[in-house]
Amino acid sequence: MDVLRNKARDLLAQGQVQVVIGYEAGTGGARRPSFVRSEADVARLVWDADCVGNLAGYLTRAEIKKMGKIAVVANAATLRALLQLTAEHQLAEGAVSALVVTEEGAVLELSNAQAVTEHVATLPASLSAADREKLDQLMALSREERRAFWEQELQRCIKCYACRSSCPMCYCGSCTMDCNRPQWVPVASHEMGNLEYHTVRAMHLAGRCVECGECGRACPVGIPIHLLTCYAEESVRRQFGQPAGTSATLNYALGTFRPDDQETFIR
Amino acid sequence: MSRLGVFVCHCGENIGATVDVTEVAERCKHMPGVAHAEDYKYLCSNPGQNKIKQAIEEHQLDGVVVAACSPRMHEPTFRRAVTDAGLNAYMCEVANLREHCSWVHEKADSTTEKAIDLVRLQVEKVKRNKPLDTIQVPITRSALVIGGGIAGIQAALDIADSGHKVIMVERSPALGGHMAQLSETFPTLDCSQCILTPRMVDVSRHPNITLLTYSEVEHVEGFIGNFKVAIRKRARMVDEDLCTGCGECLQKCPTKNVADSFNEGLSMRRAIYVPFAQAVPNIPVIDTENCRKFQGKKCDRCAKACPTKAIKFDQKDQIINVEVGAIVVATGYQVMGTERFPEYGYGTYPDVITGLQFERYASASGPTQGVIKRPSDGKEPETVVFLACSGSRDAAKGVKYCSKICCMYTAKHAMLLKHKNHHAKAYVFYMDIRSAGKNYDEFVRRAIEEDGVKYIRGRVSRIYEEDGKLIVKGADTLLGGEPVEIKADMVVLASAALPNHGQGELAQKLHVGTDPYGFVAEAHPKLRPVETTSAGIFLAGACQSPRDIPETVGQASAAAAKVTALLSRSHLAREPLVAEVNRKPAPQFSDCTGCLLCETACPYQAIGHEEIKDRNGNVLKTVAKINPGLCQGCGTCVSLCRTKAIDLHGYSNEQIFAEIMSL
Amino acid sequence: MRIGYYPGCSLTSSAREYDESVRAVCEVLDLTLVEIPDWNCCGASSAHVASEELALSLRARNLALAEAAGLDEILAPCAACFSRLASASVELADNPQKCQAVSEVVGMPYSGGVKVLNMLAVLERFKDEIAAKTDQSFRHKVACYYGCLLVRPTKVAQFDRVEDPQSMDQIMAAAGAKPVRWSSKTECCGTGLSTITRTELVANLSGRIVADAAKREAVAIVTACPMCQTNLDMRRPEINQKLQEEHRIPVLYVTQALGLAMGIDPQRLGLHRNMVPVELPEPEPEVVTTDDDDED
Amino acid sequence: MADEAFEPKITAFVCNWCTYAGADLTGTSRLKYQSNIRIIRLPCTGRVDFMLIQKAFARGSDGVIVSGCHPNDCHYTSGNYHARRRWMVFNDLMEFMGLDMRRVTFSWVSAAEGAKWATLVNEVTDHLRELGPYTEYQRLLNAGVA
Amino acid sequence: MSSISHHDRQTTSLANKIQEVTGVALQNCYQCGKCAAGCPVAGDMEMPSCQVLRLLQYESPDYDRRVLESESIWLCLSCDTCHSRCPQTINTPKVMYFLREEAVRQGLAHPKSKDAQAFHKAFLGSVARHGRLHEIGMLMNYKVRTGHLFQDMTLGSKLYQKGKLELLPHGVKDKAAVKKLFKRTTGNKE
Repeated sequence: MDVLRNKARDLLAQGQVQVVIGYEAGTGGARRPSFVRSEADVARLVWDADCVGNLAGYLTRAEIKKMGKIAVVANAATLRALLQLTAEHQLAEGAVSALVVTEEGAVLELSNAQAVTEHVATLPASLSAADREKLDQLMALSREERRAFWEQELQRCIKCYACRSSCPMCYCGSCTMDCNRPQWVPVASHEMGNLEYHTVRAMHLAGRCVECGECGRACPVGIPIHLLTCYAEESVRRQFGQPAGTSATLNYALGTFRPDDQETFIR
Repeated sequence: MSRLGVFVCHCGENIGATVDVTEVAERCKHMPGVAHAEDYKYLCSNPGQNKIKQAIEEHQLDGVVVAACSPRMHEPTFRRAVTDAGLNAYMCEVANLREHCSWVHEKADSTTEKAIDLVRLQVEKVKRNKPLDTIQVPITRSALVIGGGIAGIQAALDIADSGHKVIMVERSPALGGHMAQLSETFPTLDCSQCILTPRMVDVSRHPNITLLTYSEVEHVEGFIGNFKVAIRKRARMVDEDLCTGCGECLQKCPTKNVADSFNEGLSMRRAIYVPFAQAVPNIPVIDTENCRKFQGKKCDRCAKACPTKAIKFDQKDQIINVEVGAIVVATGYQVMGTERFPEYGYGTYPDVITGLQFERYASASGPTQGVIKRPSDGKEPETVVFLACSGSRDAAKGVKYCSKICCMYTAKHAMLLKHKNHHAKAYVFYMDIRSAGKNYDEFVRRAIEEDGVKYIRGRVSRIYEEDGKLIVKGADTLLGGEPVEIKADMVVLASAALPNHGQGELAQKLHVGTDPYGFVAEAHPKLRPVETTSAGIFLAGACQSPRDIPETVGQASAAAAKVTALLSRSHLAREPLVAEVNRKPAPQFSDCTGCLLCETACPYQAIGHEEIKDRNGNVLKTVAKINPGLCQGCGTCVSLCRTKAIDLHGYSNEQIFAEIMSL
Repeated sequence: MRIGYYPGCSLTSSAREYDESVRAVCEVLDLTLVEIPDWNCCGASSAHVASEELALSLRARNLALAEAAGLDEILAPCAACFSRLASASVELADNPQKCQAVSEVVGMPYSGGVKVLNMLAVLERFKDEIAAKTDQSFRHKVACYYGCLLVRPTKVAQFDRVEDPQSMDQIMAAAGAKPVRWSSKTECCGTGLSTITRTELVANLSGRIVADAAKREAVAIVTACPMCQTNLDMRRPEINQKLQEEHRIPVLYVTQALGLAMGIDPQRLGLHRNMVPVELPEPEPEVVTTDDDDED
Repeated sequence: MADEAFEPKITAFVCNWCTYAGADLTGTSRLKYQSNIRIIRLPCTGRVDFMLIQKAFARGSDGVIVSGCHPNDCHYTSGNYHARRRWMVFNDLMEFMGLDMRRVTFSWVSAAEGAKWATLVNEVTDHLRELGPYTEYQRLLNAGVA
Repeated sequence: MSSISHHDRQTTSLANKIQEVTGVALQNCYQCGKCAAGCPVAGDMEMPSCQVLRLLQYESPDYDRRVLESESIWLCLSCDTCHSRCPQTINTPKVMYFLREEAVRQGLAHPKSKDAQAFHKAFLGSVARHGRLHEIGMLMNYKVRTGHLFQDMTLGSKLYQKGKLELLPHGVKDKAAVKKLFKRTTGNKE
């Protein structure tokens, strides 16, 4: 942890970055994001197994971008988000340095896309084992059971859009949900509208989701909403082999095609 | 509130017999936004169209739905009609009551109900239509012709004769292509060079043609009417302006052992050379791979010999940038080499040659001045076997397709052999004789009946050498597959015609499609045979698939006609049904996030980006930009856009949403 | 180095000299042959006639035995055995389900991992050693004869030049021999079932090969197939009768020819078992070539 | 069990150049099919936003057909390839969410396949009649605000 | 010659069976004759391979029978030359194998095939008994089956002199395994 703090101190002292985004202790042992802008504050930074949140969501915020050059404490999903955001022209190449704490406790500074790409290639999938298990369990159910499951879950949605706000890839200034000419999806929280909203979000994240699970953690009513986007991402990976967040150059599965894409359902 | 007019057509009995047309018109009157509705026997007739025009004026309509036959039939008719009455053409939509309703369903209430629904769909759509103007794209009124064979020559001359500038790019040092290599041409047996040379000279002298030989297309961007092309003009090491073509340099070059590609390797040339005597332009080129000077040795004999000091060893490749409105691809073909035939000796038997090599032997300008000789010992062969379909129609080791030209040139070869040496024996192994064409079959019959060429129906299994002869082992399928063995002095393979080398890379540069074999694909096999899949790029000759001279010339003229038609206008009018990225007031500027995921999805490379700047030139936002000149209106980007920032004129989100909601 | 060894039935009787010479040459090349324990007949062309399944099972049993003995590559010098075993190996390698089924019939597990090599494929790996173990005095013109089973079907044999194979020529050249260029390399000698039932056809087909080799002035035909050797050698009286000529050109197994080049005792190479006596003339004189510089 | 009087409501999204023209050919060939279907004409299957399918169901369709040019025949060269990829993901995701994908038919019908269109529409109509009204979806529409 | 009305397609034509069993699609043959041209025994056949395939393409009972009764199908050497050179990659040797089996099954095999059948029987008999081929035993058996008792007599004694014939069989040790294998795949013990 000291290595991380020292690294942050060095970066700030030498003026290489103006803000270090990391984790600090929150209430009840939870971790919350920390924006460290002076050497004096580096002591707030912590790093442990509880630092699971994806801090990449802050990188595209105008108020954060204004602070100057950024270093972000990154886990696997953060790194993938960093690449995907760069590929989608939301982050300038080299605008953000990633600080990665290795298993041995060392701190790597990945200051360009190539370094991040190479590091990501060495990491296992970012989907957690628990989520993997949940996905498999759902897949093992019958269609009817799956429908019932999601109907149960989604009817609790209050359409607070916390999932959208927490998602590093939901950076769009004007979301389809807010479009009113035409009004694609009803504004009010309503079973049909909820279903439509979450379908749209999953479709829009297929081939873009970095599987951080942030949306699921953000949901105030505890819907495992990240399973939808994670499944969509997995569907893309399985069918087209073009996973999100593995390269800083655009390789969007739904923006490309192969003439021999194989499906079984088109008549 | 809209003031729409709905016009329901009976189409005689065609709609009227199964749909209650009057009922449809009556119900439409009550639809919100509909100000007028009526039915009529034949709306597409003149009186019918007049009814629409009158109603527009009378009821001050701002939109029209015509419920009649398929829009694919009469949409242009009705759009013209509403224009005459002062409405924008795109304020008119057609509901398909005939093909999609009355003709496919029985007479029933449900059929009439469906007809009403179909009208309602269009009513809801038209309410959200916006007046659109055709897009005017300026046209650069000049053309690029790629390839200087007979296809390119014909296309270039036709375009230039119609008064447009042409830039012609040829990869080799001289014009002429494969046709310049041929001896006589079927079915008339006139000398190929005699008919071609004047055309080559015409090209070089034409005031509207800029000829760039020894040059290749490096890069292409832009779109129909507005292509920007970078051409690499390779260094000849000879100054084209100074050179008089006297040929002194050629005599002095000490390197004499370079295989002469114009003679298909049957003779040797020097390191500085002109491909053939009648070459246009008659300017030598130094082959730097074989020139002593460029291989680090001391030699400047050619430079010393040159009376005008035209030899420039320090010449460099030049990049020439041109702008053209249209491109003709005329890059020709190549033939499959003998090394690709395992059972015919992998190219190790010198006396197994290709048809193109035979042409050089038969040509008066060839290595033997037109005497048919064989490569191994220079003797005149007595028995020559010709193998049609060598590599063609051979799914296992060659190509699946028929090379089309071989049947005719094989008959010609056999005939030429007999004409030049009356005692010679000519055998042709064939599978089918494909001689459709004017005077073609007569030509083949003449070879058989008058010149005594023996045709044997069957493929040859193997060729091997024995006692200085080539043993050709075939079978005669007309004798039930009886094995036939011929001791030949020479074997000529009518080897398959393949896409030219470099064809694939060029197609990529041009963004034109290719077929599975690598030939350039036409836009439509029947109705658009000289257009490629990219607008403004046309094709001519064997780059599309193997073809003979008459067909090539006809096609080249057709391509030229297409080009001329395009270049005859200063602007290109295009349907305004294109996609557009929306704009909004600051600080949003647009719903577009600038993620540019749409860029790769566009089949036409029409999507780029633009920077929105403040007065001081600071970039405020980067958003996608769709080039309306390139966009064809498929809408793939529209459905990909997460923020709905892109919309498609004519099929907008609002229009389709309203259609769905009307059901 | 060690490799699995499948002699096959012929090499234990009518082609015994092939077996003897293979063993002798491999000893010189330091290649240890590990005979597959308790191998059985590959079924040749006859098993097919009874049943496809029988044919595959007979072959698979040998592969399974090899696998059990820890051999991942086996040498089958007999071209017929090679062809049958290799096609079974290829068929099973592509198809785990078939592997499973055939394992059951054979009563032994087989996972599909054994590779079958013919004599030429093995010798090709030892070209340098062959050159080193010979004094290059075996400068005889030889006609390398491959026959059908070594080169076809192409999927099993995997020769690069099916119509004009080169490997045996290169192996013999490495030993100092001068392979002739000829066109009967892969012509059929007439084996198949006609070996015994239609001898007149064999004489006809084999005759063409013998005559061609003689015409190209080869002093020996070199082969890697017992069927071919038997037809060209044992059937020589019929061939000569058919051709009305007296051809005395011997037919050597590739290992016999290499053995001679290596100076191995002819007795150990089984030369006395050849029907046409192996009497090679004096080798060609050594030709010293000078490089002409044709700079003008 | 399907209600006897039940007639499914079917919305079709088709491309202008192949399936729309194919359906025209069905008409000119005077082949008959059931009249439950309403065709919405789009330039290309590439234009078919998955939200259109959603909205059709939300509007009460019991089934949806999406149809365009066969692979390699797209008027816009590759719009259908892009569409196919989206359908592959959409189809998969819908299955995961437990939605009844038997109610969505994706197909390739060329301008020459008038007969195929008639058969397709009849089969889909019969199938949907068997499946009955899409209550499990339409119920959501009437469900209260959470 | 059979009249064209006999050429009505049958549902169980040989061509159909061939496609089913061997996977070879005979309709792909376009009669170029390259197989016959390279076949070492085409000259000795009453109908070369391409004609065999042509007759089968008709799918007529008369022509199917003509093929099954022919000697040609027994002359194929399986040298694979035709297959390796066929522009349509038709596996003619495989077809010939099938045709022989079918001819035997239908009792239509050419009289001259008797020798070949006897040879295979003798061969397999030897392998079934010993696990390996005992050449001399097999030859004796074959000669008894065919009556060609004195053919190749001198050759046999020469072979023996050269040490090339073993009087006693060297079989596999695990004879039970081989016997079982035969039983499971052919249903008989021989």
